[in-house]
Amino acid sequence: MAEPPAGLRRFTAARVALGRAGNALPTAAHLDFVEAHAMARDAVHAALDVAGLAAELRALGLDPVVVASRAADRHIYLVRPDLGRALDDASVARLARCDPPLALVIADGLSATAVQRHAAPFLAEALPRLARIDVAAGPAVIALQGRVALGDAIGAALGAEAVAVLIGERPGLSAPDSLGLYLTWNPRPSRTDAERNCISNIRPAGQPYAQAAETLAWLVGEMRRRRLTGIALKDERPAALSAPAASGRLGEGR
Amino acid sequence: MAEPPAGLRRFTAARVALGRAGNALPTAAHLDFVEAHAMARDAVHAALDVAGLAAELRALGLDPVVVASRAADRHIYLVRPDLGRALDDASVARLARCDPPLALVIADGLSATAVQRHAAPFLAEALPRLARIDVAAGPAVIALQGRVALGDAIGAALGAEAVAVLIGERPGLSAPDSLGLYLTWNPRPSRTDAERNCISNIRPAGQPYAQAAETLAWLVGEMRRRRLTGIALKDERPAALSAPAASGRLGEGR
Amino acid sequence: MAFAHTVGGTRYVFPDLRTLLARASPFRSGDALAGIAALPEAERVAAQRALADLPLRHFLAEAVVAYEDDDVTRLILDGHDATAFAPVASMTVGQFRDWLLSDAATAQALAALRPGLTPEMVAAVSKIMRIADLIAVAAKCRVVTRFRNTLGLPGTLSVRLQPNDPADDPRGVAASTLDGLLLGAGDAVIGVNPATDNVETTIRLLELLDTIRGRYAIPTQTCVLAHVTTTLAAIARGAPVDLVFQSIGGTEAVNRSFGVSLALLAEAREAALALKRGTLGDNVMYFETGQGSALSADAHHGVDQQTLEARAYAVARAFQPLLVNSVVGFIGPEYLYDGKQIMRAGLEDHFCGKLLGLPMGVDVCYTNHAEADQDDMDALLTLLGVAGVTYVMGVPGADDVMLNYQSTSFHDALAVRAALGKSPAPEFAGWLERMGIGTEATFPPALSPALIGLG
Amino acid sequence: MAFAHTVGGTRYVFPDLRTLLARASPFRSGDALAGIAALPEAERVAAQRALADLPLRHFLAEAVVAYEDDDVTRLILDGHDATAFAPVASMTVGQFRDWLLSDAATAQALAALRPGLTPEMVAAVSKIMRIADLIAVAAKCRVVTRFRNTLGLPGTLSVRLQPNDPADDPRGVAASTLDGLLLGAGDAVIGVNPATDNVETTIRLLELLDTIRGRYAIPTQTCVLAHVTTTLAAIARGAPVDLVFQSIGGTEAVNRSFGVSLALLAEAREAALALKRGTLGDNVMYFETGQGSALSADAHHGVDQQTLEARAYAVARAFQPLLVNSVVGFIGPEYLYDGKQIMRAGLEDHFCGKLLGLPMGVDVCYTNHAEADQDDMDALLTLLGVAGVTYVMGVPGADDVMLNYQSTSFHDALAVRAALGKSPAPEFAGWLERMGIGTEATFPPALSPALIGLG
Ligand code: B12
Ligand code: B12
Repeated sequence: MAEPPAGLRRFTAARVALGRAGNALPTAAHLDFVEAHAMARDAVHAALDVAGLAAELRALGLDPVVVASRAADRHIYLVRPDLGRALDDASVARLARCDPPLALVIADGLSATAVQRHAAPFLAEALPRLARIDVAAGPAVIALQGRVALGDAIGAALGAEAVAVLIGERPGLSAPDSLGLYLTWNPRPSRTDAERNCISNIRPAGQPYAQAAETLAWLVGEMRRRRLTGIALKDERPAALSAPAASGRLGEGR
Repeated sequence: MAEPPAGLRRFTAARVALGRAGNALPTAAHLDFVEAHAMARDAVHAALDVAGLAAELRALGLDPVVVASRAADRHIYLVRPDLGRALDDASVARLARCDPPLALVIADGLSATAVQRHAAPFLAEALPRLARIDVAAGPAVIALQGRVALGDAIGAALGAEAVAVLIGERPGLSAPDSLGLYLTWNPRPSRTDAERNCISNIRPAGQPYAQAAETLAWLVGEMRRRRLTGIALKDERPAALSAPAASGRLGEGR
Repeated sequence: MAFAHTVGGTRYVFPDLRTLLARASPFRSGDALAGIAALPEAERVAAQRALADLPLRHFLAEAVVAYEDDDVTRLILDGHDATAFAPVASMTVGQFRDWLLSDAATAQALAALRPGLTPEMVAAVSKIMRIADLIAVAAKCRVVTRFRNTLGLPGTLSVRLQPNDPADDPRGVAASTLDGLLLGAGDAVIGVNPATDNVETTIRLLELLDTIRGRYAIPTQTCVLAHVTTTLAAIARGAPVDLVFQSIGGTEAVNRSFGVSLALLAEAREAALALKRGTLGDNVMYFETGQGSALSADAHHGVDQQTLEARAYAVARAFQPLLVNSVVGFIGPEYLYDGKQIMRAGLEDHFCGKLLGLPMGVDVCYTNHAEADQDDMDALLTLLGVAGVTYVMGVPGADDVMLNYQSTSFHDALAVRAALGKSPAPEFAGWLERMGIGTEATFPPALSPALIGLG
Repeated sequence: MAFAHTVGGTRYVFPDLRTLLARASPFRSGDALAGIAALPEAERVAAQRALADLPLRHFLAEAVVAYEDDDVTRLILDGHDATAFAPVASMTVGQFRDWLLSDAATAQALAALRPGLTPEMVAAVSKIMRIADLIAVAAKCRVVTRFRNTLGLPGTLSVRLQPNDPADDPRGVAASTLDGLLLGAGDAVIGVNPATDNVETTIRLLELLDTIRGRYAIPTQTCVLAHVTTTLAAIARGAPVDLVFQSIGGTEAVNRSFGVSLALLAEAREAALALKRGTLGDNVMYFETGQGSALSADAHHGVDQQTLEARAYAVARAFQPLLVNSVVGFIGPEYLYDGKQIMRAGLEDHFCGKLLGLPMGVDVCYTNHAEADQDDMDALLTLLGVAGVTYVMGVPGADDVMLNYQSTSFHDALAVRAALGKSPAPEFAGWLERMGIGTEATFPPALSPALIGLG
């Protein structure tokens, strides 16, 4: 008996079961796409509400410093990633060396919306787990027009043993608010991406906060034991602990 | 006996007999094209040397007034033809009503180079011919960032019976300096192009100055007789007088 | 009638159909110049959504240019065929898009529908289509026309040979013509744009082209693209006129600015038909159009340039032309700013023309004041080839030394034919073969320039 | 060695080969970011002319990245085959272009030449080619690879089914996979990008894909695009690995920043070969590349991004991959700013890869921070289809909900196959037919989701 593909929609937020107009998308699906594209493009240009974010962080016991990269505005940020990786002169002075075990950088990246929505709730899950393994995370640094590698400069200035950069991933059509986390041991400019670990797609419809926080705590623990991050540090926990991949039966919708 | 097409080159400045690399242009011809394109794009942005042109016109007994359209710069000119057709406020004051029989407007248009090179030598041929039919052409108005229809505004301000606009045609790859002439009886804003006559491709490798001047004089004479320009005014002279079409034997190269 | 839609929390209202159409148009500089483009992007989305929901029937009730003011509107509405329209009469614009893309829209169904479609319906649906959609539907349309050969057959791609000369020098025209023939161009027409506007010169050029055609026995037609009044004068003096050419636009006022009227075009067609020069058919008209011309003449009535372009096709189809082409990138950046806008517009124009039943070609081209280059043209030409374009231009080395712009070259046409496995019109293909014209770099004896006194 | 050429009265000097190549490159934002792009336009023309005059032999004498410093350079020069090079050894870059476009460059001649070509030669010639040239030459190249089916046969266009999920949820992956299969996608590979980097999760995803493939008896291969070290760990634990995936670049330093080396890739290939899972062939590697990655890692040595991209293909070809694709618009506007740059780069990458003998696919895509849209993708996809691209991506509705970018959809692949008359890999085409998968909107019984417990 022939089954319509609409049933697939229960299992994924992906654009499945769209139907066909010949080989093209039906008008409704096409216009949904066009609208989502317009919205996602706007998301790239959304600015961070720094005061709001800072207040949320303070509520978590963090007292954030605000710094900026050398990318003066959004357009420059988009075409000059080199500037997004460098601290502007005024900011350097704001970062006092304090040799913390794990500095936190919260950077707008390509989606201020992601950071605005998910940074604080994620940290609310992560901080207690880190505390449990005796890591007092902080100071928190809010970084504007930042790229992932800006964390290296910030971490170095703070004399941090490691840095976790929470950053807005590029906005997608369906997820304009996806948060990424990049963990780097012994941060200093010239670190490569092979020397970091990444936790990606942090948001309720992606990696839930608690699960991502669990992964972070595990990675931080291993990092401190082995004194490194990057490809040599693999998340070798049983799948059950890391993702629904093993837990969910295929048959269950979400 | 098979003949190579290279012989065709004698008869035209067009890019004939280029050869083939498969179905594509051979490298040399391709790169010639690329270079010509770079040069033609520059030609669009060349600025008029007003002082130089004015001096040449004075040598012809004309005392040019300089006006500007409302298009403030080259970029605006390119995307706002409406502004290129309107006189800026300061310019209006510079145009004193003098009810001339044929005002001359020399406008940069899309190729200042064309005007710079060909306006004066063309007028040197045209003015005596016009004088012979008792038309004292002038005043001469140098117009910056002008479109063809700017002549209507200028002609109206001067109270001119007719206006001849000499203007730089858009630069081509092989002819970055082609001059056009548009003749309009009773100029006033709202004239349509159907109400003008055009003499195009004025340059030594196109319509030679003398030939174009001859055509202008004929058109001006007929215009004044019939008190109109445009599609109702057709150049009905025998072809021999108007172009090489009839004169040149097919066999003769150039 | 007003339309509205909410996007991103903002409600956008469009007071009338022409505004709705303008705001729904993909961005182009000409609509911004006219002050009618959507801003911000969300407004465009809202307009497209509202447009998708609009019943096609509405286009019969609301004209974008008033019926009383405009003979093109009258031509469109008076000529509308309700019976042909019936199959799509109950659809919205969005449903019409789905239907066009579906397998139900066969070549036959699309042909039967033509008299039921107005240009505004066609423009509307194009605005909610992607490039791939415009290609897929256009490729299904079949439009065949005939004069001395057969144009538009499946699997063919024809070329207008455009041998312009800055002084109308017959030697230059002849040399470029021979160059093009050696490279397989000329089946659509051998057509010269005259630099001058002298009636006798026009006649000499017509005679020259007719001589070349006769001497080599080429199964094609020739044309001098002078103003229609000049061509009429030439006909009156006995010149060998195959096709009457004219630039046309989508409103009465822009046509007036071009010095033409529907009556004048009808008169010209009668004059050409009376010459009975066509051997296979009597499609005797050749029209050029191009987005922006109405705005340039301040004759656009607040309607967007793409809708007006489609209206020009309604003018064209009233005269059963052999050839129609948009000159898409010809006019300049004030209407189509860059390669991207030119590319989209070229594919829209081709789609709209084909859907309305025209033998649609495109002058794939750009000027040196626009932001475009040969890469953009290669892309557009190839896409049009896939879309089944009837013909493109062939200019020596892509550089028109009189009109001062870059179009497609003879080489380009060969390349796209080869890439897509297309052939010239069958009669012309046979002639090429008989003449021994192929990949050789030299003139075969039968095409010797000496035969026309050039050499 | 220094090079020079005069254009428009100015003499432009280029101190070395890498500078010459950079200045000759069509403009793109990444080269401007690196500070190596030509300025003004005339400088680019001068560089292209000087490059056209450069003998191909020179590329064997001057490396763009020093031999001592870089194992990719050593791989290129040590592996150069002088005998294969002989037919073009006396040509300049410009003559090489003419030859490539000529009828003498048949599929056989091009295949024989491969070991004699360095990536820099190929990049150089691409810089003096137009889009139409890139298409014409690429379309002549034949590259066929095999694992469980046959990819790259003439007339075929394959699709990687990319069923990503933001949480690596197997239900999401399975649902997207089924959606794609119903729309005819998946013959190149069914390949998931993992959101997480957990070894066990990777294994579970590998098992899931293997189960789906087995349950429906699909003649294709599967892949989880984790880091090669993660895949090696999975192999060690007995996971069903068909293909080893890895992102690679064109210098030793960028590969280091990706956490890979030539030795590690060789080790991974051996590990995959040892599993002997291929039934028709043993092409077990899958590589992704993309202009800009070296610059992003500050590992570009002043070389332009397109030349570095071609060097990445030299890495790829050392490992006889089943699949290679450029992710062209994936990284962002800092390297390819808009649709125009993405389009040209995609066609360059495809051309260079094919000429070097790779089974070249392209991820026709863009991000939301770039100036591009679906129209640009439709254009590029169609052009690549004409150029004979081996495969493209298939993403549900073109929207990757994990990687956050827009690629081609299952629909897009169907549309381009239909427009150009292309079929899937023959084994997969046979399977589609056996399964009763066609234009029906519903699952045929044989593809019921219930068969894998989804429903
Ligand atoms: C661009 C162009 C057009 C465009 C103009 C649209 C626009 N808004 O720019 C379009 C495609 C609409 C066009 C149409 C026609 N054109 Co025309 N056009 C040109 C071209 C290629 C460039 C003009 C230019 O650079 N102008 C300079 C800029 C700075 O001025 P502008 O104010 O921006 O442009 C105005 C003029 O160009 C004017 N214009 C354009 N064509 C014509 C033709 C005539 C007779 C007149 C009076 C004015 C005119 O329209 C523009 C807007 O007002 C020239 C060839 C050349 N090398 O110059 C032919 C040219 C001027 N056109 C010519 C012809 C014959 C026509 C048509 C009559 C063809 C036809 N059979 O319908 C029509 C109708 C013109 C009309 N009465 O309105 C001939 C004129 C021959 C002559 N000596 O009289 C030329 C020389 C070459 C050709 N064969 O096309 N044209
Ligand atoms: C863009 C991107 C890339 C680009 C980065 C190039 C560039 N200059 O921007 C390219 C194509 C090169 C790439 C490569 C890889 N990527 Co990646 N990438 C992404 C993507 C889609 C977006 C990242 C983003 O938005 N960053 C935010 C902006 C603001 O930061 P940025 O400073 O501009 O970008 C930096 C980071 O993105 C970083 N980066 C990119 N990918 C990865 C992966 C890892 C493990 C690390 C540590 C860093 C890193 O590189 C950029 C330059 O420094 C994410 C998915 C997502 N939704 O986020 C996957 C993602 C981060 N990548 C991933 C992987 C696996 C890889 C590869 C290891 C794949 C492989 N097998 O080779 C490689 C190698 C990465 C490395 N070690 O360098 C996984 C990570 C899984 C995990 N939890 O560890 C993700 C989540 C998804 C995926 N499967 O692709 N990637």
